[in-house]
Amino acid sequence: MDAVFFWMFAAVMVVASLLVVGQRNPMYSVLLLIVSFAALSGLYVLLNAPFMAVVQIIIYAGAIMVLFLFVVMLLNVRTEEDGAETHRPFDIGPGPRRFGAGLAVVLAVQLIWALRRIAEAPFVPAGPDAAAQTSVYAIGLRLFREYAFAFEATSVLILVAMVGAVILARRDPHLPTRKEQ
Amino acid sequence: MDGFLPILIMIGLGAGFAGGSVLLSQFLGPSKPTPEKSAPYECGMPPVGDARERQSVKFYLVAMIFLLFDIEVAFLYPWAMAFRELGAVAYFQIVAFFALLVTGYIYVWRKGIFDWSSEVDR
Amino acid sequence: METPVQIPFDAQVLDLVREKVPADAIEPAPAVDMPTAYVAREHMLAVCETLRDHPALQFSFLVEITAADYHPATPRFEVVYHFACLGEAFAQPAGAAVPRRLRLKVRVPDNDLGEQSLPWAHSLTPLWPAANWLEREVFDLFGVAFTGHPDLRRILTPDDWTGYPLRKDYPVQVRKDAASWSPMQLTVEEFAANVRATRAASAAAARTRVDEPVPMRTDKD
Amino acid sequence: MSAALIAQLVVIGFTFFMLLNSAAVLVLMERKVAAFIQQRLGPYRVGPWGAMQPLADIIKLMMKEELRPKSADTFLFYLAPILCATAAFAAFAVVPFGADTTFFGLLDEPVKLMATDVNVGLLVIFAITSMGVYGIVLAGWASNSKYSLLGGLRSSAQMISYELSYGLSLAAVIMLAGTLSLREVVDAQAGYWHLFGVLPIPKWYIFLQPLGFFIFMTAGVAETNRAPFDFPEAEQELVAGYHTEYSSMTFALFFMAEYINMVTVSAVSVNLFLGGWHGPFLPEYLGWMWFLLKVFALVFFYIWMRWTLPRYRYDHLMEFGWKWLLPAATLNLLVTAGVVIWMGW
Amino acid sequence: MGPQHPSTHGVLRLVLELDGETIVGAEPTIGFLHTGIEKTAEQKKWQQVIPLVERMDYLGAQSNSLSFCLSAEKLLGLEMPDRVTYIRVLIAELQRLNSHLVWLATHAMEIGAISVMMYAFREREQLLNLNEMIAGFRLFPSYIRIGGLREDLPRDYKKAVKELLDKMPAAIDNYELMLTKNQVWTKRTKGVAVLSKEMTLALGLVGPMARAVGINYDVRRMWPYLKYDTFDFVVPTRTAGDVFARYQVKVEEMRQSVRICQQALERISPTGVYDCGDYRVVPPPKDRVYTEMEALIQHFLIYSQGFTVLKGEAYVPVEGARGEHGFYIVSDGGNRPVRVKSRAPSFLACQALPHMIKGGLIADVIAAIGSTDVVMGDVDR
Amino acid sequence: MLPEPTLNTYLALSAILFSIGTAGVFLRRNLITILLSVEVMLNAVNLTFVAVDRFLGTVDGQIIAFFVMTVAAAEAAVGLAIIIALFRHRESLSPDAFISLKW
Amino acid sequence: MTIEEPQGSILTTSVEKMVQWARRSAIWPVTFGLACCAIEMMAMAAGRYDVARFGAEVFRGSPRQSDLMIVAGRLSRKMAPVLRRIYDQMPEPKWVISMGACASCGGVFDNYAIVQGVDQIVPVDVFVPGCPPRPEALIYGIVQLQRKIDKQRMSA
Repeated sequence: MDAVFFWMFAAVMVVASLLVVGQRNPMYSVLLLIVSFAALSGLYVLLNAPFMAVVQIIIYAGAIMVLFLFVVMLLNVRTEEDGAETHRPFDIGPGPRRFGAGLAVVLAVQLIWALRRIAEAPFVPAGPDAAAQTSVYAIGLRLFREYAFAFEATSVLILVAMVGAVILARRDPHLPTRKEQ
Repeated sequence: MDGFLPILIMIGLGAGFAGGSVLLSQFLGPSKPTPEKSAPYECGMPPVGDARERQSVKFYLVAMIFLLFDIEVAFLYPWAMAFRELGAVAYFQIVAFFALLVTGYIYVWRKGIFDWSSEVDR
Repeated sequence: METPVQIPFDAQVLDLVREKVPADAIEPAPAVDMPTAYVAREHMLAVCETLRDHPALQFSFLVEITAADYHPATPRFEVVYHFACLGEAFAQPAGAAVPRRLRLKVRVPDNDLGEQSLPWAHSLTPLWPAANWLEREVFDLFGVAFTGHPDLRRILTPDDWTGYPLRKDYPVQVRKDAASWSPMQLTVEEFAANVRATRAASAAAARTRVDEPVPMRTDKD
Repeated sequence: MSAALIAQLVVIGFTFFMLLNSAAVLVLMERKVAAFIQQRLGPYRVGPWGAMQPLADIIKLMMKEELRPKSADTFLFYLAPILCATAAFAAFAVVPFGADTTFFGLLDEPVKLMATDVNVGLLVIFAITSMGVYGIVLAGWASNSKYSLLGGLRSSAQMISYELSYGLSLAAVIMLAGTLSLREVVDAQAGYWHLFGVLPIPKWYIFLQPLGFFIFMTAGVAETNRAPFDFPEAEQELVAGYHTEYSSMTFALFFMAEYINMVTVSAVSVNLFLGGWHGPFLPEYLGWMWFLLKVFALVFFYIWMRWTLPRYRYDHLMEFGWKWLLPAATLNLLVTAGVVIWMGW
Repeated sequence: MGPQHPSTHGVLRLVLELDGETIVGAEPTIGFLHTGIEKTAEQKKWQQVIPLVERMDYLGAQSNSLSFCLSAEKLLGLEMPDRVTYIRVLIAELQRLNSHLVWLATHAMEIGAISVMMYAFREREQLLNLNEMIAGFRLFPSYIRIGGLREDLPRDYKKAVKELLDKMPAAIDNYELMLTKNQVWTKRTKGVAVLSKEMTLALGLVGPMARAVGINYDVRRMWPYLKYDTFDFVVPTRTAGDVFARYQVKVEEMRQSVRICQQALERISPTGVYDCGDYRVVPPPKDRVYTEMEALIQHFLIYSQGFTVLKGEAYVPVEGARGEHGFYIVSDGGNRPVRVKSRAPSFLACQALPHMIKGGLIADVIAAIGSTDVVMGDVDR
Repeated sequence: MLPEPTLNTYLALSAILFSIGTAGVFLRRNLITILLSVEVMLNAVNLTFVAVDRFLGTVDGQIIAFFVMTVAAAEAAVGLAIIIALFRHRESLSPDAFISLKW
Repeated sequence: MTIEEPQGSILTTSVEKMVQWARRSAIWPVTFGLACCAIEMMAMAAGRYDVARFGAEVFRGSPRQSDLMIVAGRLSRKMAPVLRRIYDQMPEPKWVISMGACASCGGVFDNYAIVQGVDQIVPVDVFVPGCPPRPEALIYGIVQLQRKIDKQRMSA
């Protein structure tokens, strides 16, 4: 049963991610990424991490993607830039870019190759510690003990992000935009 | 995780019902499209321009602040589950965490992001 | 039923107005309800300015602008203005004037500038913003053009209407196609241009604070 | 297939159909209550006491022509209402509506009266609610009409603004109950306190968390886009908001989603704050009656509010959410935590 | 931003220029209800004009006919007996009450308080019942005629009015209970669509709009007609000039109207004349028509040719529900008017809309339109 | 029957996703899509963490993944703000439009 | 839908009956008030007359969601195209009630500005006379419309 769901979610995820990258309409890109995240959340459930699964939905799909969606709507970019790319979404452009894309493929091949070399490592069946693993309680304990400092540091990150985003996104009243120039 | 299967079933039922009824209505209802019908509704006026004009950046700012606070809320849940065990230390941890966030909150407030009617930020 | 008492024109008003304009520019014409006078078309703006701003008059309330068509007669049209002074309710800082009402009329001949021309009068919009639509309505229904009006367009009838319905030679019923109507009275560009112009004007006014004289145009545009 | 599994499936199916029915019942209830408040009669011609009115509505909508603006994005245009309705249905999956039952001894093992009991149940509700935003945003975007777009953006901004307070007031209850499963939250509310040793007060969290309850309800009203926070649907300003362009069944789905969300929010708050199915006089296996009663009381409150209060202006609404509700929810949480730690509740 | 809802407040259309949600420019488009009443009135005999003018400002129908009749009577030089005058006062004030109720209903509904609308309509139905009693017609009774009234007050009319008047103060309290201290309501109305005192008068706004900025001008006080100077009432004023001030002024006016009605009711004698008795304008009583030749002829003339009105022009303002309202009429001495022009307060209020809403939010537009209480029939005529 | 997933399967899936994300970053000429591709990469990494976590029977991986999400959120907030700011000046979302450090 | 096959006929007629019943029981009007009659239309929705009894109180702002257009009041030539457009944007099946003398035939306003009868612009199902008609009359008009809907065959 789990296997069926795994392959289903994995397939959805890969296809959706591919389409995210391949879509010309950013609106659809964002929506497909949400689909991909939903599938990932399913995988987390299979991995005995229900808390991660819901947090994935709450934060990633429910908040980050809303932000993306709003930006797409605000900027009103329906499709990608005019010109050549409207005809060729995968424009293998100038040298560095082509090189980078090549590297990505190499990376994938390399990783999979490496994985094939090491021994198959089946999951231990859900033992007595599995319950502890799925519990939010355990996560809470560990998060606020061992990772207390990282947690506090996060708040600094959030603060900086908030201030930075506000400063960047607000229109400087003294600077005219390009449209008005 | 069998517990999540019913949620999936529920989603399936909901989507199936919704999609099915939309399909059924497509099939059952009459269909006489005219150019007027397929124009967007503008209170009886011919539509002017494209609706997808650029919107206020305020929406972005609100979504951004929501996102950052949402993380705070997400961090709260493990804490809320475990804080009896963790005790006062964790309480002060979370207070410190909040304090920084509140700093940002006050900054954002002072910048007038929550004042929807203000003239700035468009 | 006796003949109603005719109310004569207010002597004080007459004197004060005649300080500013030639004596023959204003000619009292008794009426049953309130003091009434004919004013020469050229002097209307000056008369109104006095009426509004003189501390003893303070006719700061423009009640109504309308017109009447006396078709076969010449001059054919009369543009009728009603004013009121509200006394204590709305007084200049120096003090209040006596509350009273006043009617002024302007005789407007038809075709005085050639066969196809519209009859015209001076616009009061620079003095009272309220005059804007009132004059547009008169223009729409009687075809009296107001020179100096910022935005003289049809207001009640559709934009592509022909003729001026309230003229006596206009039929009561015209069989017209109901769909003869364009979507907007002005295009988006015109509207934006209007807004820009208003904004620029108010900005300029705020900068200079110089009361420029109202541009008077004798020919209609 | 074991009897327990069948029972589980029966419960799921039952939940689904009850949700469908409750939407219909609520439509009628809304119209009747509105009529009552306004000293009218309300529908009474269609079926006895107007009872068939929702059925007539839905059949009529089903048989109506489906319109889609030419400039709209076809796929998203149809996806949006389906998303909305699906999210509404799915959220109820983890909401229990009665004590465990063996169906009068029919089963060996008692079955839980909820579609599923997961150990992160509350978070699932929170997660699914946050997905409901997409239906609305997409409806606005896909219609490609000014009213819809602005309506959609506003609705979604409103929903996310209130979601924070929603989540924070949930957290306060979690702290008290020490669990994320709604069923266990309800069970924690069984029994009574005895004031002065005699006066029994049910152990409901509303007495410990009055502010939390208020915040939760307010945020819930805003989440469901109901009056006085129904700005997105304010007909006077934006015609009909994000669903201006929707007709026939797609429109009905939005409508239905709104009512189901209302039921969900009421049910969740009954479970969180009002002791779920616990109540005096009735044996445990009839607890669902108490549950129903409480849910309907809350729903009635919703409807009552809608027909009594004027509508908030959008900026006031946002300011209220951010400047009052969010700080209040945070404070409530911190105070609760402090009390729990130092006074040992 | 495209055209606004043509079906919000009648058929007004506003083209808004928006910057985000803030309005930087507005252009009202009117004329969607242009009915050509003024043209039609020129084709009708004097008495026949009354039903037409009642359909202009369809919420204040009888204040239309009242001001038209007063102007025509001015031209004719008719003096009304006291009883007619007081009945007219009663009718006019009931009409004001009626109009304000509809205003309150629609205004509240547009801001979202739907139940207030239902309550206001409940009281209004009783007012309409009174109309039905006097004329068998709910909205446009055409009861006030040139030369007096159409017929005497029906039996029990005064009793019915009294019953209603006793109920009204409590009902008004009830509306206020739902709105005045309601946070949502005050937030949406206070400080919204403010006009300065100077701008208000320069735009020709009088009536409740002007009284809300502190211009204490009421035609009933300053140029009393219908012996309003003998009545005891207060002209409410506020100084804020926002939507809430207009709301307060109007609600207070409703209370004052009730007071005036009560006084008028006391002064109306149970029996007596109901017209001016000048048989050149009003038909002679039936018993004389049946018995006297001259009366018969006069009756016939009035109903076939109508009466003539002396040459001249007249404008008699009255205080309508929306401000100074009056008819400028011109007669050439014939049996039909040459020109009938209504001074429409709604028309000017409509013109003032852009000035009021500039710098506000879209949501304020609705509150602003509602507070001006424009009646499109009055605007477009 | 489909093969049971093992840790390696998860890691391979993660690798594939990561490569898709990388390719997206390099190939696309739309700043928003590039950011989206970065999100895909981050999620691939998260999957690794959680899978290994499951393998080891601990919760540390989940916590790290949680932190990654936080960083992703901050990144999205600031990144999109930069995009908005850039878009205002150039009316374009193509990275090629922003070649100078100052304008 | 032929009558030859008895079984199919029974099925289709009962389905048809149900659809007719649903349609006539849930007539949602579009808010389209023009003049004086609009006030009476509002009165019809208010407590004393309460059109909600017939399930027709759901006034929708968007024509997309409504079935009935009540043309309440005089229709000027300037408004006529707007009316037509809103009518066009309503989904099938849709009905029109012409409320009042002015909408039906121009009424007292036989002049240049008013369309002499709204049936020149849109097809009208029920004319309700009166100036303005009483709310009872309008409700009667709606009941007449319900009868009409009862007789309408489903478009196959």
